[in-house]
Amino acid sequence: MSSPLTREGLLQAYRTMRTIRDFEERVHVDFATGEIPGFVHLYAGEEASATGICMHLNRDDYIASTHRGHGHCIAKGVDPVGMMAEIWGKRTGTCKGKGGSMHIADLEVGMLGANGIVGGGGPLICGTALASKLRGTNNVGICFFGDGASNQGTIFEAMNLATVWKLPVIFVAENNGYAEATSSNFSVAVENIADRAGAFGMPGVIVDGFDFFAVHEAAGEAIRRAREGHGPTLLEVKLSRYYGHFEGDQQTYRAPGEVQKLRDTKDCLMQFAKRVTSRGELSMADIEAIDREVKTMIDDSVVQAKAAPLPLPEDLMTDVYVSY
Amino acid sequence: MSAIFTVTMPKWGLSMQEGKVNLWLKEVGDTINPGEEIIEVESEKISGAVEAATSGVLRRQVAQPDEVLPVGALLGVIADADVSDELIDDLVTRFQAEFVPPTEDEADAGPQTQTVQVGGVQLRYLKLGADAAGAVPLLLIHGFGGDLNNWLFNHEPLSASRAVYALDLPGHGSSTKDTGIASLDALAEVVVGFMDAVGIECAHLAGHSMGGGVCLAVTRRAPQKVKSLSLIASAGLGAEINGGYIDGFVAAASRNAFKPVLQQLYSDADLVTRSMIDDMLKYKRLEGVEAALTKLSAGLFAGGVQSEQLASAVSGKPVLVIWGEHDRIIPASHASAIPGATVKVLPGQGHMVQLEAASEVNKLIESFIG
Amino acid sequence: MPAKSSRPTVVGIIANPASGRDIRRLTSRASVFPNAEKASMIVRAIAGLEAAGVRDVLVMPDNGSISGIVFRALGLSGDQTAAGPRFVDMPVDGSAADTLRATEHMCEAGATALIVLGGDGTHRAVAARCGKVPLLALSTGTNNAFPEMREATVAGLAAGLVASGAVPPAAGVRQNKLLRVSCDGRDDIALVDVCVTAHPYVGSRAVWDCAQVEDLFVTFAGADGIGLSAIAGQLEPVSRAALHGLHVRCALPAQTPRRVLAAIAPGLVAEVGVRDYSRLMPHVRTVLTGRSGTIALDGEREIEFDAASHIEVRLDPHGPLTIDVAATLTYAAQHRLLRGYIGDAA
Amino acid sequence: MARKITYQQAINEALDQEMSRDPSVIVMGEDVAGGAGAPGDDDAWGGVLGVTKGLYAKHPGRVLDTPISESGYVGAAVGAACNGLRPVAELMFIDFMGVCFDQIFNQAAKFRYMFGGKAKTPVVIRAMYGAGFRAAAQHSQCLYNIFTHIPGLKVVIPSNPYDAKGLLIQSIRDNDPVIFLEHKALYTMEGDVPEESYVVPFGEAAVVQEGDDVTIVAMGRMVNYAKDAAASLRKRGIQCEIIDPRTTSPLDTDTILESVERTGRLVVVDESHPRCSMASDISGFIAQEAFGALKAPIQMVTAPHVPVPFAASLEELYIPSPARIEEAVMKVKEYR
Repeated sequence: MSSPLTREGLLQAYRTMRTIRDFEERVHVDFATGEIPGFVHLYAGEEASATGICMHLNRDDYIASTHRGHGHCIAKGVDPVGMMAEIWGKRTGTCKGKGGSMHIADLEVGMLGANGIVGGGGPLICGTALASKLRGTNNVGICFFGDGASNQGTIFEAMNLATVWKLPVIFVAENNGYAEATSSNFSVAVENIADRAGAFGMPGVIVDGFDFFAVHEAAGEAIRRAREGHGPTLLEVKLSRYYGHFEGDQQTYRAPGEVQKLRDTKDCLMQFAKRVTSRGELSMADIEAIDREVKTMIDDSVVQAKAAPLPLPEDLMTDVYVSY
Repeated sequence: MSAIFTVTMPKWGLSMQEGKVNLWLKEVGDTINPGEEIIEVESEKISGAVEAATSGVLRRQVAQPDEVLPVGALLGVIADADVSDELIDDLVTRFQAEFVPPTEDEADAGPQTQTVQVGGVQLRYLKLGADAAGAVPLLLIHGFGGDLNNWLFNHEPLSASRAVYALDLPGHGSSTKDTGIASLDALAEVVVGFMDAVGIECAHLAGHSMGGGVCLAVTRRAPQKVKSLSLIASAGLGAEINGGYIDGFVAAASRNAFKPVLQQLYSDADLVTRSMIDDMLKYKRLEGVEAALTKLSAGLFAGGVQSEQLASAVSGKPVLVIWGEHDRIIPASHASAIPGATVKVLPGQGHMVQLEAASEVNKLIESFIG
Repeated sequence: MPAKSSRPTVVGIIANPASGRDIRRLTSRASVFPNAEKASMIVRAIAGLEAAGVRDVLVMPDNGSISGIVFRALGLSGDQTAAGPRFVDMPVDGSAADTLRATEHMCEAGATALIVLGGDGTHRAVAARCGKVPLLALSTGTNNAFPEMREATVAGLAAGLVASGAVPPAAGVRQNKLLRVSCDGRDDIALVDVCVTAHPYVGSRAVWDCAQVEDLFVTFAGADGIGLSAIAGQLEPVSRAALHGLHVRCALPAQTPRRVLAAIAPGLVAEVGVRDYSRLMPHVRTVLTGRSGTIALDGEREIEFDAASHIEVRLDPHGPLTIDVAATLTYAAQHRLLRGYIGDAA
Repeated sequence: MARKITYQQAINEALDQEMSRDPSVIVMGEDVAGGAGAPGDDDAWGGVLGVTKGLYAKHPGRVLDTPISESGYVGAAVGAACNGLRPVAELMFIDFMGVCFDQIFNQAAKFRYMFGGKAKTPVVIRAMYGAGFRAAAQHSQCLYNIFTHIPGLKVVIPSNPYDAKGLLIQSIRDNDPVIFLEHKALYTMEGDVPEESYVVPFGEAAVVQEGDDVTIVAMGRMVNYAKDAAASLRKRGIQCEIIDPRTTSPLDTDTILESVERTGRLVVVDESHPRCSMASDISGFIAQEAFGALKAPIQMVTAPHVPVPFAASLEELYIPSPARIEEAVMKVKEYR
């Protein structure tokens, strides 16, 4: 069993989850005003998953993300200021304004990219893990994917390959119940995505994605197992997204009050704060200090993003090839 | 007894499979003496003259200018004046009926290059001509960036009465590429090792450009192995060298960059064909070549100045110096650096004088080494 | 065929779709029990029930992963008035609350036996609501102490014989013990073991690291058991019928000369340090305080507590009733309940 | 030292030499060893046609058999390239791009741009292509034009053993994703290949032979057909200049342009279908850039707009032939 989180670890966990939440809430607001271009898919509600998993990773571990990738980016250590500028399509963005919300990547910190193709990341993360394995490092790869991607052939192929090559990969199925507007009750042929693990010769585990501690502990075990050379794991995190598939989605396919009820009763930040303060591990002052600090940082990231220059005409033709 | 002689398309170098007739240098009816140039033929855009091996009268010009013919094809007929036209026509008819151009495989079956290991360095060399009692062999040493094919038009003609070796220096041709060699003496050490390895006790040395410098360095290192020196546009005889050429040669990575560099070598810039450039690029792209050339050029020609002056190394050996008047790589003024040497500066010629004026150079060497 | 009573016999079947998916798949080699197999077990149990004359079978609904297969396998029409098993009409939210609701509903509908498919956790939930209705406890996986691994057809037959009264309770039904836990006002139960751990979080629930185990209370402990109770089973086996349980106080192996090897999870045999152990007598309250950690009930962490918490554990001899399949069918054989001759009336 | 080896041996040698030179180079694909997990030899096949034979033993642990799972292992090669390896993934037949194209064109090709220049994806995808083996419609196509269309990919089509080795070495050392296409019919072709390692740079067309009358641009196997046609035309007094682009992305437009400006006549030979092909692309580019120099309409010699047929009689009709090239050259030569 993983050792208990230190005070520093608890602070970090809360700060990461709060940063993701505030980042997404702010993008939600600014998108509604029409200032942010393109498509954005928000991670609000799912923070405990990215945070609980990525806290076990170091820079040389890779993650492959999804179109709903902001949370994964922040949890893996991508700078939120650069991310905000990227979402605003600015030259100072993480990807110089060439990728946008759906393609934020920072290989320097092991973030292999949000991915606009559902299920695109599975094979890729097998590759980073293969490289780690062949080089003899103990690094792992995390493939985040959703209930929608759980039906994609790429994910099946990746899970099969990961077992065949005994790769240090953790497949994290973030099951938020909806693939776009279609319920996973309809689209996923089994009750639990984790049930598919057996077919690919790996353990399949379900955790409560509203509970940071549950995710953190299960992920810790799966990652330890991978680092020690015991192969892949499928971790199904049951959670929910607070906003629509993309911004502008009115979510009329969801039950009335469904989201509000979750926010009121299961919210991961709320549960976390209650849990740690009631036991005296952190004080309300600790929590509030992080809240203030994060709010300032996010506000500042928006100020910087708005002020930042747009990409220049000459940027159109660069960065296609290393050399051509 | 009268004789009829056929003149056929020569094979110059290993890769020649066909040649183009440029022009006849003798008219039908002209009397021919051995060694006289009869017809000019072009291969790989380098033209050369076919010399008569016999005496007689040129009776037929079978090949016509601009015709492309395979090696061995009938060019013309030389016969004594008293041979009847019928006999000659009969011979031409029979020759043409029976002539089969060599296939590519047969062409390959000609003289083959060999390799030898000298102190961890693999050297490719080509030996033509037979070892003859009393005949001192000749060793041909190419220049910077060259290989044994630089002697394409010299090697075979010079091998009529002696064994003639041409080798690829380290870093060149098909010899080991990156050996770290950066001095003439280090090249000379390999050449001396080569002579020992193939059993050459003593040889006439002929060197072109940097190869001339190598000949001088061999003489300094092992004078007993050197019978004479034929130095063509040789390095080691003065300070100046065209640094722009050297640097351009090392740096060129594309056809367009290479072409103006190579054109400096020739008096006739049209000789620098696309296929020549392609071949040079193929060489330059071999693993280790760039490193080898970079080290060598830095050691020998840094900043457009030759680092070694070796005129004094000849120590009384017979020396022939040949230069092209318009050499743009090493100035012809260096030709007079060795007192007592036989010096021949060929008018109008450039740095690759042994290719562009092959028969003249061959004659000079032949008569010099006897 | 046996027992014609005035009112039709009702039997409930509860199968937990989420059982067999916890972190023990990762930390040990616990099996993944497919829901399709659970559905198949239900169908086979129904065959046994029908053979025993039970015509009214109530099945717990779920999101479809088990019930859908049962539905298709039995060719049900969805018309709840037709003959054949019925799905309980209740809301489904995919949590443990479904099990509690279904149990209550079945008991109110007059079920005289409940067939339960799941692990220790599922049975604990049913036991909290089933009162005196006997359970036929079937294990769906490799990781359970309370329910048995056995063929569902036979289980259905036994459940039907007991439910209809053909086999009297005295012959086929057994009394189980129960552990009652209270912690700062929260009351809960365990069927097999209560484990007090040093681990600070409920987290992913399962207990697999013996180094974190401080106190272990068991209702029974087979020497051949699997799970935390196996620790006790190797110290002093306690039968299900015995009046007492066992309380084991653990220590790190390095801190005590007394150690025991036990199969604490499938594929995981661990060395556990033991400070001491003692018999746990009925109704005696053991109080623990002054520490922080979590309490695991039947192997799953449920309750977090801190140094100020007051924890009480006691053994209750009146736990749930369970049907003893072997004893039931032995009785049936002795009384020729399942024998007949050509020409007998059905 | 140059000696004659086959196209197939040249590819094997390039892989071998690069694997020896750089431990980050790995080879993966279906049956590239051929026998993983089977009771017999671990490297029974060495590739379906034996192209990778012998590498398994020489480079232990770096020649990986994969499941028949193209999205999975091609994507894994791409991911591994992002994490410091230089994988060479063999797709067996280029027709199989259909089951893994996303990993190539949406992932590998776009990483660098989408990620603002921060990614480097040095992956090589090798595959055989081309008709002539009675392999029918799903194992015979020439799909290089589809890859050429995608920014971020480089596309290599060697026509002879020398180029095959040098271009493959360049492909492996290149820092961008490279599609390396090998014509089945060329595997047995022999040619002079230096024993040493060497590179042939991308974007440098080969002028296979020089001529002043007509420019023929041909690629892959068609280069050899163009040579046959040119040899025959030479007897009729027509000197063809044959240009082999060697890479279609990047494409050496300068060499083609320079030649057409001199000859004024262009025939493009392409084994793929005519619409949106290299033939139409090069024709369009020349029409745009050298219209004034053209003395005759450009001729395209391509396969027809039909799938590759199975029956020998039909397949022979399908594949552009030296005779059709000759015809096209005569057409542009005689145009008034």
